[in-house]
Amino acid sequence: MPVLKGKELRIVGFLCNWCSYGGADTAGVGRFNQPTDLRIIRVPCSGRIDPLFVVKALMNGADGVLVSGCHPRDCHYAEGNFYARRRLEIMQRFLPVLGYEAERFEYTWVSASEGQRWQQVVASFTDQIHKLGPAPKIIGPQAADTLNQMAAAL
Amino acid sequence: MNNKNLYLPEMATINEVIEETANIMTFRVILNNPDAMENFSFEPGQVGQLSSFGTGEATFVINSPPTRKEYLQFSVMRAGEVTSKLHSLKPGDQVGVRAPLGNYFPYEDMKGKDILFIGGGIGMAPLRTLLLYMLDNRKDYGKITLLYGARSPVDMAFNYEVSSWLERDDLETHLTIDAEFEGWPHTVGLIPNVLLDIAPSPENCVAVTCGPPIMIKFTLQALEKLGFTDEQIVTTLEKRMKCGVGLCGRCNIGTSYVCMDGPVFTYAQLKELPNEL
Amino acid sequence: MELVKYLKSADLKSWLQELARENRVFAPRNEGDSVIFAPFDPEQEIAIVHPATLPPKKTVFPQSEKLVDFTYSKDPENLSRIMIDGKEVLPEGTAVVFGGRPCDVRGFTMFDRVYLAEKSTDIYYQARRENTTFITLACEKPETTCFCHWVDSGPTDATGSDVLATVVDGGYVLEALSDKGSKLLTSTLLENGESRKDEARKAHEKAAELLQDAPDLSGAPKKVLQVFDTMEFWEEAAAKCLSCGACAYLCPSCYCFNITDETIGMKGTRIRSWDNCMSAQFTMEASGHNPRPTKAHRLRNRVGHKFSYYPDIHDGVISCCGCGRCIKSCPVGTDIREIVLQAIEYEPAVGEEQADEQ
Amino acid sequence: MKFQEELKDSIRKALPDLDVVLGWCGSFDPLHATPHFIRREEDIDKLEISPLSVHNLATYLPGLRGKKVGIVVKGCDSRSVVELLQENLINREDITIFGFPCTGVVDQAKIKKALGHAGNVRTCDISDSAIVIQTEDKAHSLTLTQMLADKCRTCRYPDAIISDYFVGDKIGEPAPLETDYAALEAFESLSVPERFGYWLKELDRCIRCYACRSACPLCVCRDHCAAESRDPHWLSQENNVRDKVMFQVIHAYHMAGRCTECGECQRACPVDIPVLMLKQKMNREIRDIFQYEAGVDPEATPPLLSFNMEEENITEKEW
Repeated sequence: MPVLKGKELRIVGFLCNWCSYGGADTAGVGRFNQPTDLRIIRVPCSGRIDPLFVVKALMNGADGVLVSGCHPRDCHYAEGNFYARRRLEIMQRFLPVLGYEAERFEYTWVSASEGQRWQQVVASFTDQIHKLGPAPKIIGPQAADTLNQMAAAL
Repeated sequence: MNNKNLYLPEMATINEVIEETANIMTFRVILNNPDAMENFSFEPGQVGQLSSFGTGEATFVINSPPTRKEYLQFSVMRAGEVTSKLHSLKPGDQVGVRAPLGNYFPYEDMKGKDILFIGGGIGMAPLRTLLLYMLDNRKDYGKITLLYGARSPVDMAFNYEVSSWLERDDLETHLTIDAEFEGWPHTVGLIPNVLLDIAPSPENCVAVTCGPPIMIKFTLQALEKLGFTDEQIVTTLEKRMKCGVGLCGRCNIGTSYVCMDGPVFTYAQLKELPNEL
Repeated sequence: MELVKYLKSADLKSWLQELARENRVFAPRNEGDSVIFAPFDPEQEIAIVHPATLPPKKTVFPQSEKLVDFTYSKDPENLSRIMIDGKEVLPEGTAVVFGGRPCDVRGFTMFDRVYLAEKSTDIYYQARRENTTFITLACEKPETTCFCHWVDSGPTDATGSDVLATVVDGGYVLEALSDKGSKLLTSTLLENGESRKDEARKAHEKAAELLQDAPDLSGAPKKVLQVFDTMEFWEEAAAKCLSCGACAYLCPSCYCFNITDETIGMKGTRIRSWDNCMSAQFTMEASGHNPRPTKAHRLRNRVGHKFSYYPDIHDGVISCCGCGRCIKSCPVGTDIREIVLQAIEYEPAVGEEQADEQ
Repeated sequence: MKFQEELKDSIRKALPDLDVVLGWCGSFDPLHATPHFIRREEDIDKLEISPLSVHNLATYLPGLRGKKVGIVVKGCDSRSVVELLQENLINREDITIFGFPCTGVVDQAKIKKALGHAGNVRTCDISDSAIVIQTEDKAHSLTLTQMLADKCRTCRYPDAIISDYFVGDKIGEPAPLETDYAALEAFESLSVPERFGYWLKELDRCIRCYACRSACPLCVCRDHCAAESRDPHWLSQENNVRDKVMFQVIHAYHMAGRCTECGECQRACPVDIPVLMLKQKMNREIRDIFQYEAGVDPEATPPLLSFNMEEENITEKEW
């Protein structure tokens, strides 16, 4: 898969230590070509992820956020990803009311052996974010653009 | 009106770090601007705001005496965010210093009098300044007695100096710990009880005390029992502070701002304040 | 050097636009259902018929402001060593605030005694205070929550203001009260106002007539301190208080603040932001000890500071300008007037008095 | 109110065994009520129940834990009590609940808008259908139903869900004046930048007093709120709209599956920011996914504290 053309966007990935981080590693070891917009933060379990991390990342300049954990029933801590699924689903549905497209955030499951699936997830999600374009920025140098855009929209 | 920026710290470099106890560290800092260091003057008992940029500021007494000017010394007990950050610093690291702030011990009025120091734990830090100052001007003062207590020998800060204090014949030093400890050659017992045992005479004497609130409470009672009047007892207070210059509004006890009108108060003054310690 | 001008209502926006060429101009406008002071925008209506929801406090004392910018850098000679450079960030430029009420602007005089004190002048505040000119609008009638006349002020008290504007038929009479104020009144849009001075005077008298009798608060400093240790008094007064910070942040004379560091990467800022004594964190010490552990203790400090401690230090001046926002906007209708009056009238129960004597 | 005297009698009967009873009484002007703490017999007479009894007194309950507390509740307030019981934040045996058939409370913001200005109210008379307000220069007659808070216009629980004393006749299931979430749905039909811009604009005037949090009956962290915490450092103290929006998201998320939409957050806001909508959005999603409603069953398990191996209403993304 070719690296996406144009400006790289900023995507934050929260990956569970036991499955998805291993899956990403497997993809790397297998030399599966992936776009490079994603920055990975390793967490113990998808259950560790406070859905507010997602919003915080978006508000601080991320264009997309991806969470990946163990497949349901495969959680290293037995139940972490079951709780995560409920919380993350709620947050995904909540995002639009804030003015973020729900598609800027996805959660999924990738096991340590699924290098191929990881490649597929990253490529597809990166593509999805590029289609949406950069998220509006509230702080930093582009904040003024947002305010202009906002003034125009209202 | 002066145009000094009240909030801009002088940048300083940590020159030496001394691990006093498991949770107390002493920092010796030197202001980066040599002129500022040269001209820095303060009085014993005054405090400073020590800051680690990115974390914040906290207030500590300058516990090196004004008579020793090669560095400024702060002893820091780990408790919150700022003190934890300070504890991670090493010699060479940068800190900010806003000092001196607040009032100081009335050392001029104490001239010619006997002095009784009663320090508990980290409360020894402010007393150290005055004690060293007095030792440097020894002839101005009468009999000096020190009662210094800590929970256990390992909780005793300034250990390295205490032995030299014990050796001096112009200073009567009593050390005490709360409970028996193997190899401890000094007194065992709570400070107020030991104080009653030593029973120093209140005549022409000023008691200077600092320590945790519970110790202060019972020490004041013991001093009263020994016949000390409220005017003869001096202590220092501590409050959460931000500005250190009487503006931010959190360290007041009624009309008194601990940062400006304190930290040093006589017991007589304390009794005048509303009860909000 | 008394300077009186007259401005036609229709010329108000043009005049503010003129002023906006050289100053940042703030005027009240509608935001949602509230009226707030915002940078003047000729496209938007100026909302001055009634007092604003928020006073113009932030024009001189911003909700947050930078004190020091700092940067980290690696020492080239010793890469493990982080150097820090701190630079002060001082406010620049001049501002004009139009449409504050007498109480709103008088609030700054409460700051002045503290922030411009000889021994500790706050140069951030000083810079803004000296570079901000207040065109204050005299009040025509009091609201139910107004009590400026209880605290030695009134609907046309221009203390702290530079120009007093009075609504008269067809426009405003503008009276300069300071050199700063006179300098603003040079526009060709302004007519000589001498002939309309009487009209303004009459409006002032009418406003004064509408006030109801004010109780005597001269005993407040002593009385409020007297109930300091009567915790039941404060517990009852604070029972319905939610311990939020609305009263303090809406208060033109509340001046407490916090200082915190915020860092992103190798850069950071030490900021000063509004803080309020109703917050538990305000006095919480790192040890876990809190000298004001409950909302009763905190409300005691808030009322005590305004009606006892501050007047004690500052020649009897009560640090409250009677704007009534803390009453009107309190989510549970806590009425500071009621608390002060109760403190003044408080008679300790007989048993308690005996206990005190013992 | 017809049952007010009956209510006073019930309180009079119960008061000897209670430290305090929470109700409402008159406030600084005739248009406002204020929470009333009844400690003594003579306090009972000041009790007034009316459409001005807007405050959700359940907010005080966790702070009074350990005391014997009586509380007068509207239907919506009782849901907060249920939720607090469900979360073990109060003890049922310490609480005595006084219910009454609530016909709705006013939205002060609507009245202010209708009057143009509400700073000089002289009298306020409320009948079953109208509010007549005399200001210094004019009498205004307002239709009560139009002045009702939005939550009352969609109310399904006018009678307290749980109570120890109930005065008056229960209303039962009323016909709502509006459908749920109509305003939310209208908002959701706006474009993405419009929605984003809306919050930046509305929250820009936030003064960070946190009245929204302090008035919330279920914001029980009180003195340990994420808003002021330095570790974790969720929010900076800077006056920027990012942190103001973020706080509202934190509040909404921490209320997920707990919020009963009593609307105190929005009512308390001194600068009238429509913060309730965020909680409504969260609630509607939770209702759609889990068919769950907070504060109706003290024994229920909240959706975020449980899971199903297979989630019926969650469709995961296919890659």
